[in-house]
Amino acid sequence: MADTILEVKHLKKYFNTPKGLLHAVDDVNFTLDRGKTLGIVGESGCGKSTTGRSILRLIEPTSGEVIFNGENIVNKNREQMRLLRREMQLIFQDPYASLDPRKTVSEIIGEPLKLQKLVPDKDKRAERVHELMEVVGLADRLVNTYPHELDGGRRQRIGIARALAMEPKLIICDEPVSALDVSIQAQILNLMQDLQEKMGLTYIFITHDLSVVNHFADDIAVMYLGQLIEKAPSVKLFDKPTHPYTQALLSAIPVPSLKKKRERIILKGEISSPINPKPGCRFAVRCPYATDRCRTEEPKLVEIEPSHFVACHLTEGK
Amino acid sequence: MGAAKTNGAAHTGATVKKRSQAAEIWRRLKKNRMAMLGLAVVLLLVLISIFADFLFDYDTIVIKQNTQIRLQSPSGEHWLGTDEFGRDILARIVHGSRVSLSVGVVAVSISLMIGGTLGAVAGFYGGKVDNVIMRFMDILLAVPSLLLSITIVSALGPSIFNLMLALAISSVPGYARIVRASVLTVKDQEFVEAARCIGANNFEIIASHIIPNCMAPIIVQVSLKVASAILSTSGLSFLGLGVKAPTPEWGAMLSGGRAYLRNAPHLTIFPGIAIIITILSLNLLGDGLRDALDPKLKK
Amino acid sequence: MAEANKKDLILDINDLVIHYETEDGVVEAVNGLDIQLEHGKTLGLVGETGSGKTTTALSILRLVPDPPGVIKNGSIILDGKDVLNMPIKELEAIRGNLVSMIFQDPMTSLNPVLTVGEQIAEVIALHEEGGEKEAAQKAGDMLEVVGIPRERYGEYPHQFSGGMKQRVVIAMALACNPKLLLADEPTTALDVTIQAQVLETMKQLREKYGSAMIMITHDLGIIAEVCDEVSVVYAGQIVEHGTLEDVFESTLHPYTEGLFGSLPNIEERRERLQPIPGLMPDPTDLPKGCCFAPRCKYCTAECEKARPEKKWVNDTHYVRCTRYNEPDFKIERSER
Amino acid sequence: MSRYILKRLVMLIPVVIGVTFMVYFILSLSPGDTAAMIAGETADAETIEAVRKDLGLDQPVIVQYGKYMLNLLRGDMGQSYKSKRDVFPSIMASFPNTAKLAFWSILVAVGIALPIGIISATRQYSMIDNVGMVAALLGVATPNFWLGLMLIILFSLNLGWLPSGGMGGWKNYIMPAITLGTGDAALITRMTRSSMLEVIRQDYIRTARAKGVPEKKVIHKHALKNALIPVVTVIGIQFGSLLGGATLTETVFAWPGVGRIVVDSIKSKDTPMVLGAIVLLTITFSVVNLAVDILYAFIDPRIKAQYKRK
Repeated sequence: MADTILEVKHLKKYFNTPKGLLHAVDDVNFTLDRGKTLGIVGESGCGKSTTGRSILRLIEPTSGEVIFNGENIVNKNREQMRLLRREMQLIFQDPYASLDPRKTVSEIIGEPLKLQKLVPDKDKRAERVHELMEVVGLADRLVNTYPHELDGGRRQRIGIARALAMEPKLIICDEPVSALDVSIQAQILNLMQDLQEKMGLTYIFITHDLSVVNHFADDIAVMYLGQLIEKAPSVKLFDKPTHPYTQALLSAIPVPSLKKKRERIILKGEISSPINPKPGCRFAVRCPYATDRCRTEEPKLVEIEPSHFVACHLTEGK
Repeated sequence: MGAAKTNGAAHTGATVKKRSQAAEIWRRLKKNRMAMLGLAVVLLLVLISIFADFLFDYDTIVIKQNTQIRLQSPSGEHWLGTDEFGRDILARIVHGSRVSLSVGVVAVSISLMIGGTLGAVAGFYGGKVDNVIMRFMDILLAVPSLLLSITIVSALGPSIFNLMLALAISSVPGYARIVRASVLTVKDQEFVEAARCIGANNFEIIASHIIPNCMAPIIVQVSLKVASAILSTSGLSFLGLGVKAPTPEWGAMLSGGRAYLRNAPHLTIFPGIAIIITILSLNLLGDGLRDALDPKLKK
Repeated sequence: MAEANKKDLILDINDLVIHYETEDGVVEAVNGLDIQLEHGKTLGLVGETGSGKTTTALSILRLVPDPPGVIKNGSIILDGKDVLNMPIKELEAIRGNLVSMIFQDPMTSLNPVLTVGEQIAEVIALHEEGGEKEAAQKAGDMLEVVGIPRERYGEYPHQFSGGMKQRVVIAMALACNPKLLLADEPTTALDVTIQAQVLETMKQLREKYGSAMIMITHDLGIIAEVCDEVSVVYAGQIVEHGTLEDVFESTLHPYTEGLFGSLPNIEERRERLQPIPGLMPDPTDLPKGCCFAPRCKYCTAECEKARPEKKWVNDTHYVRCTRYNEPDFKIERSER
Repeated sequence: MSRYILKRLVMLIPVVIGVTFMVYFILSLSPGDTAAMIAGETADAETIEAVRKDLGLDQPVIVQYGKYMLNLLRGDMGQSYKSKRDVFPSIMASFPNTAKLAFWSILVAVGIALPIGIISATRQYSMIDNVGMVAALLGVATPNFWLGLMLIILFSLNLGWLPSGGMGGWKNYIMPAITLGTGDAALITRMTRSSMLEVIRQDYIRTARAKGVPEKKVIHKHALKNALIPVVTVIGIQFGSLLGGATLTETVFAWPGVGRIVVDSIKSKDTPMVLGAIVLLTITFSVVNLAVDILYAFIDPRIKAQYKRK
């Protein structure tokens, strides 16, 4: 039996909006093994970020269970949550907005140590900040700079150092490289990979960029309008995408190569938002293969072969 | 381009020195000549009001009546002339700066404290708390602010303290709105979520992230609001609702001079110029601060 | 096509130099950039943030914000006309007509208080004969061409999604049948499936209208899909230029190779990426020699002395790299 | 849209209740004996008591307030302590004077401010911009009652061209309207300029230029409408506070408006008059603000859409 670090059961998050009830995350289930990386992929508004934040309880989930190290954390009180924060951290998408512009690099990286009273001694804290900066590849001389004096790549390194400060077990990465230029993107991805190997971290990697997640993740979960529609080991998902949306998503990625041209599937229509969703498959309106059944009955996530889950009526029978 | 430019400092040499935001703002403010002029005049006014007693003795010059030299035009002896009771106008203007500046500063401090707290609470907690506070502010805002001040002063009786209180109360809703708005923008920033994620509680978040980041727009407002409080003070005194005679106050001096507009217009002209210079310099400083604090204007 | 017959060129830019003169120093945004583009062809300009791609495109319309932007040197010949020395009236006559531009962010590039129909009709009324009515009629046609029902003519931009807005912008850009289309990261702000739709629409329309295009992007995948030629831009200069085959199959410049190495490959899961070390140079303080030298693993003392010249390796392919003066020089290339 | 307007009008009710309560409470704090003042200096204690009872001043404040509100619901604002006349018609008699002055003042203000603000923004750092901005700064810094006095010194006392106060022919309007108008003009100029500068930096202005729209049209068609949105608010607020009593200027020019009624009544402790005036001014002020919000919707389709949804 594998060593499970996180299990998410029936996670739901609904928001009240002027237009109706927004089903941002609608019954999401998955498990994640220690030391592995799960990629959550989807387009804007699919609920991937909300899922990540609900797991960390930065957003209170409407219902469902988040079982971390065997304990359901949804009912933990404030003080217990504060301690749990040491175990699970978040790396943000926007390295500009996620760092307080009025704090120096050392203040930002040292803040968790100070708040959680892990290293109350000032000199020791400075030492630890120094270590962390070295780990993420920030030059020591930048210790007193402010974020606005640094470029995006370095800022993202600060964010990573802050997340690592308390030596967490699980890190949720919300589009950590999508705001960066390609050459810097690669530097950060390599860094994150090294850290995982060194520290035995478990990642949830949230992204819209399938090529990044393929490079990085062991398993990939694809989300569409608040629901998980396909989940499989990366290799399998790329070799044999099964859900029509996954197929379209994969085929839509422009490939930087002249030899390997793939057939494009161009989807009709727009991504809507899951406000008061009607019964039936949420992808049915855009799906080229949709049947009457798809429009009326919601497909369930089923295991079509070992560890490959799909929520689609068309594949159910196979 | 912007990002690449700013990291120039970080590229080179040894440990980058800690250059606080305040120092950066001061550096930009220094480049703005008009703002520096405003700052210089404001500082000068502050010095004058502190050392007013060394310049003109209060009992023997400022309030002592001498009807033999009443309504004299400006001369070598009385640079700005004398008023209807033979008092030196320059001396009264110098001492009047005390009233204006202290009323301005105290009124703004009181309303900033009350309005700022209400606005911060409303903005941070939102929901019902926000609703109750802001509806109450709407009621205060529905009365034109000068009318409200007039009502309060007249009810409490004219005195410097009541004047301060009246001005403070009538500008509370303005501060509540400004502070609430800036708290709301800061609150939704990702770095606040990041702080929550490392286990910070509400108090820690407000103290170490929200307040420092709200300061900039508030500082600008304060410099501009001190100016408008001074203007309102003179307006209320002009209506006879400010300080009591014989305390020198610019608006009251103006009002006193009204009867002598034809023959001794200097009674009215000079206090007015004093008001203009004060307001102008505070506004120049406020504008300069706003530009220095606004990263968008930086090319 | 190095010195091809200039009559065939829709766009001929030579030795363009653009600086932004700011209080904090002179930003050298574009430093001696050349573009020669034939009618109906598509050129990809690829490079990272701050490499001067957008500034170059804006200069073709003479829209570089001034101050602080100053065009210091060079010439821009658009369809035989000298853009930089043109009277403003003539310039206004060709903008949106002979040449038009699609901007990166569809959210902000439409006027929020005018209906989308009005905004398309405006460009038609400005440049074509016929009255308001005819312009409105044609604007409706254009909406349908980009896949938006005509009924939405009277709606405001805030009623459209990002992808739809970008379609409106495309309709506006193509309304007067321009000979040259400048597309500045037209799909960067869009979701993948919407990006695919928009790229497809652009492709079809370009085939229909036969416009030449400059596609500005940081995404080599998009280049591979839509372009005939590629110019790789680094620090305001083209470091490598050629046909798609030249640049993708026989990459010469270490920076171009670095870009490819930085990309996660969708077909093969590799263990590690090969990023380019270091950062873009500070554009207010560019190195005296090759701008890429500080990040380049092939850098020699020679590289730091002077900016490298163009070196043509065949009729269509050139590189700016000092090391190619050595006859046997080759870079390591990864498999792709 | 009409539902929204109705909703806003209904929302006025609690505001009016709140305002009257607040003002009633503040005025009840005043030192001195109202009854004694009304009864006159020579009145004996018994007469004063009788007056007190007659006016209901012997009851707790909250009861007095309740009675006042009940009467207000019937449209009765009580009688002036001083003139003994009904409050509502007395105030309504001078309201048109305030309104006329407010109208001409805002016209002066907008007439000066918009052109200067727009030119300043489009030719930033030019001669016109510099002069305009210095003038605007001076305008903001000048107390309008002082400016009024200076105009009187110059045009009435020295040149004798214009009457120094009171209402009469069109000549009487000139100085008060300029006094009030220039102060507001300064504010609106600054607002117009900064709003315009902000809009000119926007991406859609660049789009318009890239379409080949001539520069003049870029400013007038694309930039102005967007830039005016915040300016309209400022104009509305200024107009509202002009209607809310240009107390100081009315005093300077002996203008028989509502602002002066407030000042005079406060000095004579004529509570029903003060209350009545403030209630009416508050309603006017709020209605003007509502009108501004609606005007907004006509300029900005995004806001119109929000109203429709509500």
